Amino acid sequence: MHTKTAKLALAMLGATLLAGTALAQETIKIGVTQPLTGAFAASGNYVAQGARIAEDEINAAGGVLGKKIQLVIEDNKSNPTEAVATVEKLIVRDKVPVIMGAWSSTLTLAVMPKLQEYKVPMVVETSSSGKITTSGNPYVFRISPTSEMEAVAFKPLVAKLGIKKADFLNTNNDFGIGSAAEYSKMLKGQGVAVGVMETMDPKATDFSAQLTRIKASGGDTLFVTTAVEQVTLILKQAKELQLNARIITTGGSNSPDQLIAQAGDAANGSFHTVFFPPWFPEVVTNPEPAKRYMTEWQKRGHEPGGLTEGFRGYDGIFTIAEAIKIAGKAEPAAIKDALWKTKVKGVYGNIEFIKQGPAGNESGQNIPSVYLVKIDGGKVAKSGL
Amino acid sequence: MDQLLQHALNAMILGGTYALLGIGLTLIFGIMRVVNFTHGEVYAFGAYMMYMFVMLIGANFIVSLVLAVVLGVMLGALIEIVLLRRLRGADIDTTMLVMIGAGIAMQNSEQLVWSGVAKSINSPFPSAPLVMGAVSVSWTRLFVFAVAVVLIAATYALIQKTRLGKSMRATFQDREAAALMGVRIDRVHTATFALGSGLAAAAGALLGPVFVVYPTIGDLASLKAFAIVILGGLGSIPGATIGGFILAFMEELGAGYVSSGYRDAMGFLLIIVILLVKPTGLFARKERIG
Amino acid sequence: MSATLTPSSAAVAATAAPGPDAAVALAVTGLSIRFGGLTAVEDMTFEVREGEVLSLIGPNGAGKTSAFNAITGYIHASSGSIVYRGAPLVGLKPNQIAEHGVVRTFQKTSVFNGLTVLDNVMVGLHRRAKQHPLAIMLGLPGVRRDEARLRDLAWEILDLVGLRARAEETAVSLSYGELRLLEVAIALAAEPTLLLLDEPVSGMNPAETGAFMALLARIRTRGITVLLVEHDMKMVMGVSDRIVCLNQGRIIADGPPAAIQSDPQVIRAYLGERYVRARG
Amino acid sequence: MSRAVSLASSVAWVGFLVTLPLWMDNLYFLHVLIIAGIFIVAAMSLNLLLGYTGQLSLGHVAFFGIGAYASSLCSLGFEIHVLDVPITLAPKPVWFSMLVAVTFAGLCGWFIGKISFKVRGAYFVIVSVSFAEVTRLVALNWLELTQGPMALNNIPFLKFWFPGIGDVDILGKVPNYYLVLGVAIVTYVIIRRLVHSRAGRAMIALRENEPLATSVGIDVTRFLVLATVVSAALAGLAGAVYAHYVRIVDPDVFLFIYTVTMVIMVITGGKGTLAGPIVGGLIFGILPEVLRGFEVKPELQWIVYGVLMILIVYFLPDGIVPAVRDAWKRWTGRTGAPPAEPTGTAVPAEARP
Repeated sequence: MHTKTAKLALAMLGATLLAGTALAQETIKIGVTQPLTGAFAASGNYVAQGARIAEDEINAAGGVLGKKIQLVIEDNKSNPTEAVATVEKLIVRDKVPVIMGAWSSTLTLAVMPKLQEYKVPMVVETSSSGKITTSGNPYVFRISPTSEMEAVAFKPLVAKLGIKKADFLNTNNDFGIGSAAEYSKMLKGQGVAVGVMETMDPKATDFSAQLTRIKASGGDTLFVTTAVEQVTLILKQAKELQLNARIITTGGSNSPDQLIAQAGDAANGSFHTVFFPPWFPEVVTNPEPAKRYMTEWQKRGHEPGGLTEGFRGYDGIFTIAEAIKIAGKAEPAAIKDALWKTKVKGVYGNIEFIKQGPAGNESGQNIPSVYLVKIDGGKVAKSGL
Repeated sequence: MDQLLQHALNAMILGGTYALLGIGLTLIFGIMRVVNFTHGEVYAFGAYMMYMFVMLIGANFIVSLVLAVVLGVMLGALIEIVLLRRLRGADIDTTMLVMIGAGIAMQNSEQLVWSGVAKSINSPFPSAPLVMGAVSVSWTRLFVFAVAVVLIAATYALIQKTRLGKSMRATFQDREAAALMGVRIDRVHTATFALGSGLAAAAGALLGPVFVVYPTIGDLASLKAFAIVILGGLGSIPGATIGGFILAFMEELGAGYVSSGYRDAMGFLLIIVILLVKPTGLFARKERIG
Repeated sequence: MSATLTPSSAAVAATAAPGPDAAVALAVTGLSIRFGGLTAVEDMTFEVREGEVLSLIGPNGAGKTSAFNAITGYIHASSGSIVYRGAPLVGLKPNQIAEHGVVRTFQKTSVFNGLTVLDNVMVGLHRRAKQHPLAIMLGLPGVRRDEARLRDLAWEILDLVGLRARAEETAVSLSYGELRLLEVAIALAAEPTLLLLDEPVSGMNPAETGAFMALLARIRTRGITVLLVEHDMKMVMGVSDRIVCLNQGRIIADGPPAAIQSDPQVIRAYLGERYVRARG
Repeated sequence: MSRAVSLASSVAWVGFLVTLPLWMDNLYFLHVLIIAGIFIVAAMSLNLLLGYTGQLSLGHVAFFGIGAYASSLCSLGFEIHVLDVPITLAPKPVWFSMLVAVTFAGLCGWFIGKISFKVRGAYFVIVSVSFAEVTRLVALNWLELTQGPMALNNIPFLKFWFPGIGDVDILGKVPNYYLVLGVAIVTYVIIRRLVHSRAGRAMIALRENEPLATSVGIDVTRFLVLATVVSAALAGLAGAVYAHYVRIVDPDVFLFIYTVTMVIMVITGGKGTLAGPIVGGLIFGILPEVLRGFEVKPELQWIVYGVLMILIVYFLPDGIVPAVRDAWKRWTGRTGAPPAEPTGTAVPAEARP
């Protein structure tokens, strides 16, 4: 009799699966995998919100190739294995021809073998680890800067800020480790002493042990690399422990407005690299899309703190839509080829892909701008990068 | 030395809330023989209530704290009446399975209502710390510690001095005899679960503003509460209090001098070692296992 | 509890009682058992000879079950020694004591409720099975042969206790009397040389008790020594070769049934001082 | 159900499952079945402990994760430094790595069984949960070995040698489906043989009535440890298959929620029955996809799981399989037939001296 039960379940499942796929071939599906829950949930949700804005804007303008685009957004739960599962679902079940994701470097690196297996291209909107574009995966196209680019852009500021000894506190994942490695390399090249290099689990909330050691190390500057949730806590706890070093956060997922709202005056005096400064939209390369994006973001009542993150999703979807237009059809191979020819005037700047990685299997890499801002008196100020 | 002092101070402060968590769980286990997997979820509930009152409604911090604890007490009473009352007399595994099911449903309800994005709660205390020589501590944490100590003392008083406390102690020692002596077991169970849950909610509401609030904070809270209770011996309130402080010291010193990554592992390693050496916990009277 | 002290001539031991020169099987020497401040058994010394049926009697709380538990390893003796066929049993776990052939039943009915009667006995046959775990998982033919052999043994035991007809029933569906027979069947399956029965006929009606006494006689013919704790004096007087009477943790009498019956200390223990004085 | 009917239904079942990929071209559905199958193997292994010995192990995912990590690390190779002494392992073939994983998981089971069966009930539960949490934290923090939160990626797939065909890559859906099916059948057979033997009866006896079991000479620790070793080894096998299928492992494989998933599968299907974990595993392996068809959010799906778990404990405490079997028996009215296997009625051990 257990056979019967199982057959019934199978029949039910078959029916629902059919119902799911029979619908709508009038839209072009674009897969999105983002951390909507878990350690990076704040950032992942911002990126998804930005992507939704782009989706609606593109569809309002008539869509792509005469069809509307439809985002299929999956939650990768800030977890690499889940990220792989979402990509598997998007490609095998939803049959998307192209994907945007997966926020964190670790998540992106995790899904890359699947892209190769199914030959589906992915636009990487946030991840910063150098490995992503140098490991010879021809299906990844990154619009965000690498940690190395960020570190190089930061170089002139070392002397300006008078950094003599730097300590590091970063997540023990590809994002944090990669960033700390690039920055420390750059700083050593500039003759700066590097003190302690502390790491933390992306889910940790108590950093008193690390901060106590950092305080003992006595550097004048602390480089912090993680997402906004942990940055908030680190600023608060550093103040509690009277850590007087200047705190600089790298990686651009720091949402300074959110820090001001949540960390209060503990955020004062901290520096943050961002890849889009919504406080001074006049300085960006393409003020037009930036203003459209910001207006819509405010209109939808999204968190102001998310502006520095959401544009990544906005640009990512525009990049994909443009590539589909150039490809002339919504098929993975065509979109992959088209991405090499895609040029988008985005919030990141002028998005286009240069080749990186081993010859024959190059990945695409964009070169966006990097900005350093300072929080002072509860407000974000330019700091001259 | 300064570093050690700072670690010790941090541990003291954290230990207070750990003790709250542990006392709540150990009361529930000792009196009801229920391994309570909803404990961490009530902790998370307390933290989210604090977020709601302080950040969304804009209520006074202290008023919010009181409301969060009261709601935690009510939630606990509700869980006991709806889920556990009908399982009176069932074996420990059965109630445990029901509690696991309830815990899953509660955690995901939290995620459904509040989304997976971590919430931050602002505290009204100045962010500049209180500085004592080389060590410093934030006013928020001091407040948390003070409230925790008051709650622990109040719980002791309740258990030792009140009629309800007397009934609870009688039930703990011998349920049948207590029932024969006219103790209303149903009422004692509801009160116990409500009290234990109130303490968990208080711990959540107190630590919410210190850290951040997200749907899965309850997982680690539950596990740590188990660690504390095992340390102190199932059912022992003084044990749970001391266990809370021991765990905090282990974590803080482990994180400071061994590896910060293994902070949370300290408690579990301790449990495993203790159960091998002295299976009844450090402070329990000899008690039947099972 | 009706403690009649009149002997029953109906069911005298089927086989001749072993003489006093029979070898000592179980020797309990100076056994004391204390729980906290409470003394359950105090300096108890007695012997069970090979092949005999020895009964431990005494009022409730006299320490009979405690002695049983100590002999079979369920509680720790505070002092004293327990030796079975030359092997000291103190400190061994119950399963190790069973390995020595000392097997017990429990005062409260105790079977494997969820299993069938046959499976209950199959569990009891644990000691007689020869199956290596790896052989089991590989499904070797030796395991299958061993299972068939065990099954035959189980049927044989069910025949002995008279439960063959109920073999496929779940234990919970048995009547009270049948359950008590099943307990004995489980114990017999473990191949005891010394069988300890803890109040086997309590709660049975006279017909069931009679049947049980007959079963006991059949068990004796297999050469199994029996140590019995029982309140039913009719049964005790009927089956025992010798009786040890306990009161408040101490042995107050040790002898054949006829001697025990007329022992004033025993009568006092059972019926109280006033009764003895009243009788003069 | 007579033996012949039972055999016929098993053959029909297996035949159906073997031919499934031939007519089912929905690859995603196969993926769902593969994952469900892996969890069924894990749930079957848990059932040996939870259902047959009656020990509620809430750290079972530790063995699954240890199997996954051991097999991945062995097949990827690694270099670690213990007190500055480098220890290197060159990559090994996947089949060999899987064997290592099963052995290693079994050893961990032996260790845990040895140390923790001093304690029972609530204590055992908490020790098992703690053990799983410690393994997760080790996987998270021993970066040199496990890559921590960066996960072990690009895990090689299994190559299997078939006589006459040569090496076959177990890559993609269909080969993995057959691999999982094979592993599930082997697991089922092993557990079936075990529970119908002296060892299995000893385990069941401990669940039903421990004092009585020891009185007939059953060594409690020995058989609990045996159950844990076999259970851990099979869970490790499931983990290894999982690792070489999804080809990525991260520390979250040790999360409590996966143990809970296995527990739900076992108690829903029927603990202490052979078919229980399979029925439960199919239901909870496939239910998420059915719920997705109704646009149910994942949070809501888990709320449904939690509530279902409570309802099962209240209203179907023995699980689906025993309930259906009883209904079948009542319906056919055949009372004399023996039950196919011991039922999992949780009867509290009575006589504790």
